[in-house]
Amino acid sequence: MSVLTSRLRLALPPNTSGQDIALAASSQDVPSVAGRLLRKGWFLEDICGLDMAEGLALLYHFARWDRPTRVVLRVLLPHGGPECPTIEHIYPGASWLERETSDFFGIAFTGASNTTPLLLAEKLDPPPLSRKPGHRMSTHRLWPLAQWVGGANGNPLAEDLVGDPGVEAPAPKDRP
Amino acid sequence: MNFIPAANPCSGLEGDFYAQRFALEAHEDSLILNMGPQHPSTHGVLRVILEMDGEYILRCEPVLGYIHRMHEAMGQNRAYVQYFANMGRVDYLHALAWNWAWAGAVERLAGIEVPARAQFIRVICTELNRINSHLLWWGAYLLDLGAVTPIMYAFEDRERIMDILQEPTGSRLTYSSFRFGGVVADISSDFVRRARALIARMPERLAMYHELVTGNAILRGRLEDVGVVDQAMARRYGATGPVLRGSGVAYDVRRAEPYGVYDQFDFAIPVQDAGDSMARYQVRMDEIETSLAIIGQALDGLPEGHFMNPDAPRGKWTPPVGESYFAVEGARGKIGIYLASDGSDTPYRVKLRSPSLSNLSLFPELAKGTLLSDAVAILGSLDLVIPEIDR
Amino acid sequence: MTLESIPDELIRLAVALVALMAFIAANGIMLLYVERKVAGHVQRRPGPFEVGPHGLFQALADAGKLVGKQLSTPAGADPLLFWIAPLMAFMPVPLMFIAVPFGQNLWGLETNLGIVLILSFAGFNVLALCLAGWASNNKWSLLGAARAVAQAVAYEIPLLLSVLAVALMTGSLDLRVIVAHQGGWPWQWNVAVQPLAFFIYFVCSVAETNRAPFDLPEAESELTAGVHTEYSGMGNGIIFLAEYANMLVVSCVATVLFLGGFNGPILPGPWWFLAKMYLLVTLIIFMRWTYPRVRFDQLLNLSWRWLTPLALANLLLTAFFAKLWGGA
Amino acid sequence: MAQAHPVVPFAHETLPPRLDFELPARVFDLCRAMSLWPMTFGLACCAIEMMAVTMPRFDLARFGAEVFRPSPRQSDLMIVAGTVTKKIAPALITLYEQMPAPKFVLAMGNCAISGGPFKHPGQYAVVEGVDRLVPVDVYVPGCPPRPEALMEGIFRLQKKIAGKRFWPVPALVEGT
Repeated sequence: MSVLTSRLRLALPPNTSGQDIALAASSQDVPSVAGRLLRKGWFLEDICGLDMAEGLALLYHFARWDRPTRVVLRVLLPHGGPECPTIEHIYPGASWLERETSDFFGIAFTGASNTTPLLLAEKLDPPPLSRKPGHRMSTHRLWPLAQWVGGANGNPLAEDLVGDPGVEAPAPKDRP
Repeated sequence: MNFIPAANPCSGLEGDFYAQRFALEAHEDSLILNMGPQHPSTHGVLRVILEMDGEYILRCEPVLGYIHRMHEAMGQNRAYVQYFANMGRVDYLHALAWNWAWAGAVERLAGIEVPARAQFIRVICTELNRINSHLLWWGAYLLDLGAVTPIMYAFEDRERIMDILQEPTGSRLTYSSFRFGGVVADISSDFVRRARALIARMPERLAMYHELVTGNAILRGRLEDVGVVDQAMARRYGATGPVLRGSGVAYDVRRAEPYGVYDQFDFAIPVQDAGDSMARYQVRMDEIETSLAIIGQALDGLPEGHFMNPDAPRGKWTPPVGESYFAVEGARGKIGIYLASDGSDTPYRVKLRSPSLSNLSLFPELAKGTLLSDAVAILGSLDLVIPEIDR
Repeated sequence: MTLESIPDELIRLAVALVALMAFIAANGIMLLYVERKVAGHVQRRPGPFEVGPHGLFQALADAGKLVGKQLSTPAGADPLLFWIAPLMAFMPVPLMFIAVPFGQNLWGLETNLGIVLILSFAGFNVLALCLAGWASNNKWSLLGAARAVAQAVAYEIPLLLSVLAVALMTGSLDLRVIVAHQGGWPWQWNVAVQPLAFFIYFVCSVAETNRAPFDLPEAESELTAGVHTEYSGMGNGIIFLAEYANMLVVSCVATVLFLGGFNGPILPGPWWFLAKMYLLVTLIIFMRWTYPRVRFDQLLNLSWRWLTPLALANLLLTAFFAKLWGGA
Repeated sequence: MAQAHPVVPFAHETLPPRLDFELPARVFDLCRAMSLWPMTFGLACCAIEMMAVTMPRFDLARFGAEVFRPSPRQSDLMIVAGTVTKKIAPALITLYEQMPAPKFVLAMGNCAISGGPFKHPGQYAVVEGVDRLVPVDVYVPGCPPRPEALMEGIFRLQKKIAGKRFWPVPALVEGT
């Protein structure tokens, strides 16, 4: 798990964004980060796709019941054949959010039990929310403060998130 | 005009694409039933495919998207202020909460100040709208349970509230009356008088509702211990709003993450511990009282001043580059809007977090093993607005 | 062959049947209006109002429209059974009425087994619903039919037991004898002696006629329209008519068995009979617009766990006291 | 309709009536006009106003049109109350086909008339007007139309069926 922690990068978005902390992870770490957040009592608010110049960004927003904080987990996927492991075995509510993102951005969620279109009648090509290559924004513009700090850097929330190694996330259940 | 992927003729299974996929996993001798998209108790065009063993539900799968109206796609090609019109139509029952979420997201991004009077007007109107939404839910839920009359009573009060809300919003249902930095119109003394009259009248009405309906033995038999949501389940599915509060978690965005001027009011968050449909029923009924209390305090403390920030942007306008997330408490739960701006006059990305979607995702697990009638009771108790789910 | 050679009984029967058909049809139309009007007033609105004075012609317009609608047989349905079902729901109804004494000497058929006749013909209703549900080739209809059968079986037993209590007390199955056994004033009615039997009978009869809160076979919010989902035009109209007619029958029987039939002071008998009958009908209509629907298992539990044992106990007590005092 | 709609899946073949008597036909038309049973088919926002019209303040029951039937087989009038998406379109056509003749369609609200606010270049989900799917008898504009407007729409339909308007025309009140 400490390996995972070293792979995670943290950023502190500005106060105006409504997000307290941003975690950047590679797509294969998403289930383990999500599993850790669930054990720490976070719930998944939504999954938001974002078509950026560098790739398709996935934003997982997590919030808590007991205090007003919001964590965003940012994953950047390549434009060609975007794939991300599913977290529906951790947060079953994520299943629909993933299917919806898959509808809108054409992201494939590997290991998902159901990959039929959720909101659309059929898969559209190009996906409806993807942008034309010339109209995409750079991640450096949207997240200029993304001077990634590797560790917690004294931030109590970050300490809480990355400090405790926790237990490895449960493996996806075998499906019939 | 065949929009649905054609059924595979070789599979020998009935129905369209979704039903066939569902039927592949069906048990022998079970009945595959399509509830919806046109069904009286799916409140619009939700479709649920059920696998039934007699009256018992073995498995079910909601099929969404029958009223997908491209709100997020439209977010990318509307001017910022134009998007208020969409906000009135995402959740038409609590449109003002969505208005507020959108206004809040943009105000947070661009750092627009909202005058105190405007904040109070927002609170009053949103809470009136919330009462309206809960009243409609109450009536429609009982309609699902076979009691036809309560909805008529609920609409009597709804019409009164709509009359009051028409003045500051100019609309009966699909309000889009908030603007960045304020609201479109001030409220008059007449509005205040009528709102006070409503507050004075509603407790009496609520007492009547409870007397007529809540204590009814048949109703209690239908709702108690039906569709129990525990806290771990609520967390895994991201349930919010009355569904979560019915499971004993006092999580209300108005208190947990105060926005606007909600931190100035003294109100109780209704919580029930049972987690069943009756608990959710009770929470919503109690929330009407909470909203009345908030409106009363807001009317008492209504400050003088502008109803609109004079420096607020109007028309086509470009906010700074950046992102913001704004959450408000809607009648159905936590509404969240994620906004990313690239500095042009249209948003780069708008993501709408719909509480109904998360709450409905509980349904397949809740409905498993229940009777068909229970499934209707559970579906109703989640208080769904289908266009909000499909967006 | 002269007119005199036809037996009087047969003429009486034919006249009675024709009159009863007219009575039922008129009542069906009127009850449709009354139901919507009662619903309106329960719900604080006028109800049908503009079509004719106070909306009096509303039900006529509905009937005219239903007659003029296209009749469609769904694909895959059994056309014969599909169209026999509504007729089977309606046809037994006039036969049930012929044994009912509406007044002194006002009945269609003299029989000393009147109550048996009514109850046996009442069984046709459930058969009709079952056929309708099965023949429609619609899953919702099928579920409705299954509910109808289970419900009818469950509620027929306490209903029969409660009727039997009255029959034991009176010592006759002849409706006229049962009426004659009672007096004109409420304390002389059977309901005063057998309140429990009356209560059980009334609950069961509401369930037997599939009226709310026991309207599970057509539970609108669950099964769309249940057994008659696929019926259009007059097919639906006849099922409606049969429902109202059944409501009338159970109210008639309740009046005869428990409310003194046509006995009453001052006014002539038939008026009293109709007044009592319509009172019960209005009560049933009122219940529909007041209560939520019960769940299916609760419905069956109510019958098997409560009504049937209670009815049995009531019957035993009645038998005991009847033996003690030598019966009627 | 100014716009030409190329796709009309219902080419109605109208056969001459086998028996045609003036008086019974008029009586039947009158009955039909006075007993329009709508189908419970709410799609979106307009459905709430469709409900409101049967409620105590407006009470459509006064005109005999409050009997909302859940089954298309028993309904005479389909009030298309809300946005028709491409996904619901096949179901809508099926429902229309299941209604027994004579049947009427009322397009309630701008979405059902033309796609309303959701009609924009590049839209991928909405059918731009229900009259592309089924023949429409009366259009009631508004977003959503007020209940009074829906009632007026039903009166117009009654006029269309029976050839005569039965109820007084409301006077326009100045300054409101």
